[in-house]
Amino acid sequence: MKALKWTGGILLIIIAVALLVSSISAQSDLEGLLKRLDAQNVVDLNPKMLADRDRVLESHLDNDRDRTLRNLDRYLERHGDLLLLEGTHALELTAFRSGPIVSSVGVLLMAIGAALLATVISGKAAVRKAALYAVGIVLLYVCVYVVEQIAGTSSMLVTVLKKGAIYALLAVSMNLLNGFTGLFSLGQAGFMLIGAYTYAMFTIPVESRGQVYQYYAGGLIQFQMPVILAIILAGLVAAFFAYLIGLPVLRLKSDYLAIATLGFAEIIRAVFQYDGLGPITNGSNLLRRFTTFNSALFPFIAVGICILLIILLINSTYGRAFKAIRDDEVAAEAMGINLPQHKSMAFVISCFFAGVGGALLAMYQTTVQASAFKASMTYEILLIVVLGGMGSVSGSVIASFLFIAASEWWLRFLDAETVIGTFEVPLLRSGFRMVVFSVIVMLVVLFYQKGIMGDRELSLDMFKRNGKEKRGGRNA
Amino acid sequence: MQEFITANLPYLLGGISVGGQYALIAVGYTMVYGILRLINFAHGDIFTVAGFFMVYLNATMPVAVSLPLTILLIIALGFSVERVAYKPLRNAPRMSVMISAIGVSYLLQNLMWYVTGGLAKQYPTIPWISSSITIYTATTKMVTLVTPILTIVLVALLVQLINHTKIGMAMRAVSKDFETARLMGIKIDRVISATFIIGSALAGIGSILYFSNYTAVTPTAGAMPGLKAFVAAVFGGIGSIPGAVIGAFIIGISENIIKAVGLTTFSDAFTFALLIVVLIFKPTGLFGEAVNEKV
Amino acid sequence: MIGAAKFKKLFALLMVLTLMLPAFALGETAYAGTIKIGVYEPASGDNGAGGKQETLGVEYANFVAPSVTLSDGEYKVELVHADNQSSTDKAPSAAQTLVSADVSVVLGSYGSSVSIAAADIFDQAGLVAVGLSCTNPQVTLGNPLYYRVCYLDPFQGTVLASFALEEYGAKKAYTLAMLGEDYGVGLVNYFTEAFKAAGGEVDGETFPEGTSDFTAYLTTAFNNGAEVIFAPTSTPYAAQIITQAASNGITIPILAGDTWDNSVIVEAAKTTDVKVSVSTFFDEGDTSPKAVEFVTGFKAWLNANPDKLVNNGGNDGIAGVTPLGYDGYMVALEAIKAADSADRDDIADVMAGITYDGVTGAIVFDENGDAIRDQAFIKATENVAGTWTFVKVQGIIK
Amino acid sequence: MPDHVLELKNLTMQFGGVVAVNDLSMNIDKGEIVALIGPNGAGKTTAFNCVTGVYAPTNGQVLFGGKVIVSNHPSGKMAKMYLGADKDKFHQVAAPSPDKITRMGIARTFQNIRLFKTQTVFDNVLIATHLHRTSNLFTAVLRLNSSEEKSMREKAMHLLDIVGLADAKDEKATSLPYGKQRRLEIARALATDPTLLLLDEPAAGMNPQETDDLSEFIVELRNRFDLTIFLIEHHMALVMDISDRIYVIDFGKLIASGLPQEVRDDPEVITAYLGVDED
Repeated sequence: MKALKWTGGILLIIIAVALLVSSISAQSDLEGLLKRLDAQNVVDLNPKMLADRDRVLESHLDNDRDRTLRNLDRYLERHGDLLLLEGTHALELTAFRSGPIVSSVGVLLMAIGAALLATVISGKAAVRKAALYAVGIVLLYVCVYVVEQIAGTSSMLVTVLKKGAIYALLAVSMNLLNGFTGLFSLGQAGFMLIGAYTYAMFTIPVESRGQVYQYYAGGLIQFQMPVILAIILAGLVAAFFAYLIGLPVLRLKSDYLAIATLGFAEIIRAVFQYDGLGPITNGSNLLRRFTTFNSALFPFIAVGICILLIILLINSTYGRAFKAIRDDEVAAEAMGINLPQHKSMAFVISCFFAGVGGALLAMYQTTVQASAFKASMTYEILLIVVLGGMGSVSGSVIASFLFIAASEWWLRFLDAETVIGTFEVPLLRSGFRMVVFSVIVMLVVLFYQKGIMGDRELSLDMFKRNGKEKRGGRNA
Repeated sequence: MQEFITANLPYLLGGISVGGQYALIAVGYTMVYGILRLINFAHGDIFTVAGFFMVYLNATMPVAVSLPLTILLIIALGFSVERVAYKPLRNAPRMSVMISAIGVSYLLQNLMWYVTGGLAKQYPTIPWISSSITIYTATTKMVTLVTPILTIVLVALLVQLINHTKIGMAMRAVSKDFETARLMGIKIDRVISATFIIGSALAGIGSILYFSNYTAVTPTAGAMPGLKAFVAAVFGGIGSIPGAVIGAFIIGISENIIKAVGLTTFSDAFTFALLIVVLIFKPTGLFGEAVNEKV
Repeated sequence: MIGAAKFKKLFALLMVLTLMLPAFALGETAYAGTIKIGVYEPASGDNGAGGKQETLGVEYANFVAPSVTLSDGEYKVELVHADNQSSTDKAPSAAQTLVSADVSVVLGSYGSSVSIAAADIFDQAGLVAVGLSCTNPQVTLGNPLYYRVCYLDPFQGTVLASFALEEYGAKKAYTLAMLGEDYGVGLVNYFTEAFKAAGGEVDGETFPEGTSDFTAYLTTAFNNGAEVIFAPTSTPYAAQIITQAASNGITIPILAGDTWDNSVIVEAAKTTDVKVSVSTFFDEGDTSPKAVEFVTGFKAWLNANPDKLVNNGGNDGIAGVTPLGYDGYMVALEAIKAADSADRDDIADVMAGITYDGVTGAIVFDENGDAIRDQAFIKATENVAGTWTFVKVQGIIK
Repeated sequence: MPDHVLELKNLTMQFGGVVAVNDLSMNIDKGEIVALIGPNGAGKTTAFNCVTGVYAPTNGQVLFGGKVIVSNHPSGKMAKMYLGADKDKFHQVAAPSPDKITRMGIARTFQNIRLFKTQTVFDNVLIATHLHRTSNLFTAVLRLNSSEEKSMREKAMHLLDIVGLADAKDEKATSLPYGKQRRLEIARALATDPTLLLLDEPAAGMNPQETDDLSEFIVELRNRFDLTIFLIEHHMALVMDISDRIYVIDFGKLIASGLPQEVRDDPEVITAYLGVDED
């Protein structure tokens, strides 16, 4: 059996490498491909055709794949009859279009091959489990990449995936505090604001600062930071503020802590909108023109790393201390857990990831304005955490995708007056979407009190254990 | 000195009047929290709905009919919100009840948006309250005077009810210990409904006073006063009615002093900062009794 | 009783499904095809009211001109709505909804911050957007595909300053704007610049969001001896300011920008002696044939549709932004006709050269994509009848 | 003569006007099992809470291994209301929080069981090993402390074996029967490597058979872990069986102390428990 695995693993890797090489070469030589299509270079005589072709090459150069494909389709559709589109050329065209998908399948096969080899080499259960999880994660990312290629990076589905991923991180970081440590904080929007502003302020290119800080003569900050550094700085600044506010506030009991953190978020918003700080925060005006991402992979990978870190924390000895504090503070303290220190640690870590989430949200929105970070944004995230299940990371992740998809995409049709035949659907007019959305929230909370996942985690061994769990009563 | 008074009298009057209105809302928050340990997020929106009821009812009925009818409708709304959104979650985790409250608040706000189209509606002038009078040198509305007096009278009545009636005693019992009260045969649901009825009625009266002073009614008009009233309730020690009233007046007046001094950009931020400072020194608010864990 | 719990769960699921039942649109098929125009407006949030009135202008224009004839036949024009909830965190997905509904042109939005927030998304999709009433310069600055049919804040701020100087000969002004709203803060900035340049004195405040008590601010203005109050706020705050000025006996004239051109303000000012004058894009009293035809046609259409009336605030007063919605729609049609196709890139190529003589005057785009406007209508509230009266057409005094 | 493991000097705790613990002085030596008994509401658990830092006593001192760990004197409002003795004997003020006292080596169980209800049996004990961790946040999260983690888990398993709960490792703590929950709490306390173990009515709610097993178990623990045990209990059988010395308090005041049989026949104790017979 071992030999079979060896050969299987190596074979997969070879195929993967082949796929990768072929797809990369197919994608690189677009100009050559277009020349071969137009053998008699009819293009020189026909200016309109030349303009369309140049548009294709130009968007290919600033590697905006979405626009390149769109321009290519237009070019072929308009001038198809003048080009040689049969035989090998048709094949090359499909290779160009499906390039990224082929290369992602290659990556997947590579991962499976490596996993197979790893299990053969060490054979330990832990390694087999780790390999399984690794392949699962690679599969997830490949799926996201393929979906993005097919649906196009600016389609509704991909947009919802991007925002859903970012809200997943925000929900998990809030769950770390409310769900795992039992600290009831409503300050999430404030720390997201700090993260978003810190990121935006430091990544605006110097040449466009004059335009962005139009009332403040280009603003004080006159340098630009690399993206990753700025995101981490966003988290650190949010964590620093969290430490400061944590000192007086963390001693308070649950509801008082909630209102104190809510108050703090409102104070932050007022400070960031204050005109006096204009040269730094641009006062009430928008921050824009900072570096953003366009592929959905960026937020997914960033959020993936953060959530992995949070899961590692929750299952570490410190995570167990947080859960002890949630269950019974007095007993936790009696077992030697220093409450102020651990509470502050949980609060600072949660706000660090809220800051990082805020930075990612800024990149998703391409503009940042303090007035959007209201208490209602914190309630939204709290809603996601409770709907997903307090104390369940996978619950928060699933719930955030469902929440964003429902509120910003699926229910949009309720706003538009639609006429079926001559019958005008009565209730549908602008504003009805939010009414239906609130009713759905109420129904879910009333009938699924423990949230979708309760406090269970979605994991591979959950399916194995399900049989046993049935015997033990569903929610003990 | 005389010039100082004329300049600052309007601020003080404004502070007292808005303080009174916050008090009427804050009492609702404190009572519901005292009984159910629930932050009733929907309370601020019930306050706004009362405003819209009055606008729509007064368009077709005389004030003498529309005023009491608004109070009745608001009581019915408060009662049904409790029965629909909170009763099924009687023994659910605290966080779910909180989300249900946020859900109701969302629902009420979005329903108001949907029904009224969102444009600010002009609150009808209530004959005696909205007529303007001049005190010393500052002209203002009758409501600025009526509010503090009416608030104190209503709160005094409420304190009497709490301390000297059967239902009042039941409320105090339930707020002290939910389970034991239930064991002692107190009909919990009736007590809770009574709390919501009183809370909503006071919020209804508060909204009549508030909107006759600030006459533009929009779906989110009640959000900020609701939040301020809750801050006042926590500031005064959540669960204690006198605390809520005093907290409300302090916040109302200090807010206006801040505006007079000219730091208005931070007037809301200041209210929260004041709350955080108080909570640091008195973790359960000015009059809240310190609840320590029984080990 | 297990049965009840099970039944409750089933009932809940049933309710959720029926509410989400997708409605399918079956339009008639008399045309060669349909061209979609995106309406990117707030239907909720602070600017929801203004957004709805602007959308009414676009919907009326679609009622007047439901189709456009291109070289290969007549196309039905269909509107696709997306509510950006007047907040920058909801704007991207609303903009995205329109991009993926493959609309040819986008109209909107009321409120500059949500327009700027969507600029990059429209730009990336190669989609031309026409700003209707967003006056912040940054909407078009650096966004090649974003055009605009109204004047800009720098112009409106200076015009109002000129009006304050000419009409009231004011030497001291007091400004009031909402903290965090770039429209108001921007206008105050330009007003102060122009007013100080003419030797005037200006001080003012920014009030926090959700404020309803303005007595303190009005009293400060009164104590400072201001001769004019400039308060470019959104509609709900406008009504509060007017009624509280009246109840506190403050008669200092109040000036504001286009957001105050709305029936709510006239209603609030009725039976008070508060003098409110507003700069706006259009005046119902304008006697030009195009304007009269629009006013009569729009009022008839409005009264014929009850829920349209509700969106307009329950009366048929015409808000300044409504004709802009109308003109914006017509400009979009002109662009589609000029490009002779519904393709975004073709429309983008011809857009710069489009001109249109609209209800709000001639529209010609400058190199930045803004309509060249050198005058604004000024109108004041007539407090007895509760209507707007035309004051003058105000240019910038050089 | 080596210092006492635990010594209470004039320990007094006054809530408002009620004196729960009144001028209690006692001591426990290495390896002893000492019981503190008294009728309900005599102030036993309050004394425990003063030792373990849950309350700061109104007056008096607690010494652990000769070193003062808790000390206070009536101050502020309490100075006026103070009813107890030796008002200004102690000037030093030290009120460490319960976790610091546990870190010194004093572990405790609770009268009404306080297990971590959402955690499994194994995790309940594992959490108590957190106290002696050497890893900081980063090494723990990035799993660089795998050796420490392994030794923690082994220690937890070992303790579960000793209390006989190894097979119920993955059960939810609250789903265990009452007696087992008591044993789990003891195992959890042991996981903090104490030198002094405070047991607050470990036999409450147990039937006679379980109580007998428990008394053997406590003695065995004392020998195996070289502990000193300070016990509050109502089951006289258990107390008389395993205690080296007994202190009796009533209404917060010490009324008798000494060897078990001396205390049993002490008239004061009998009246405290059974009251005076009306003749």
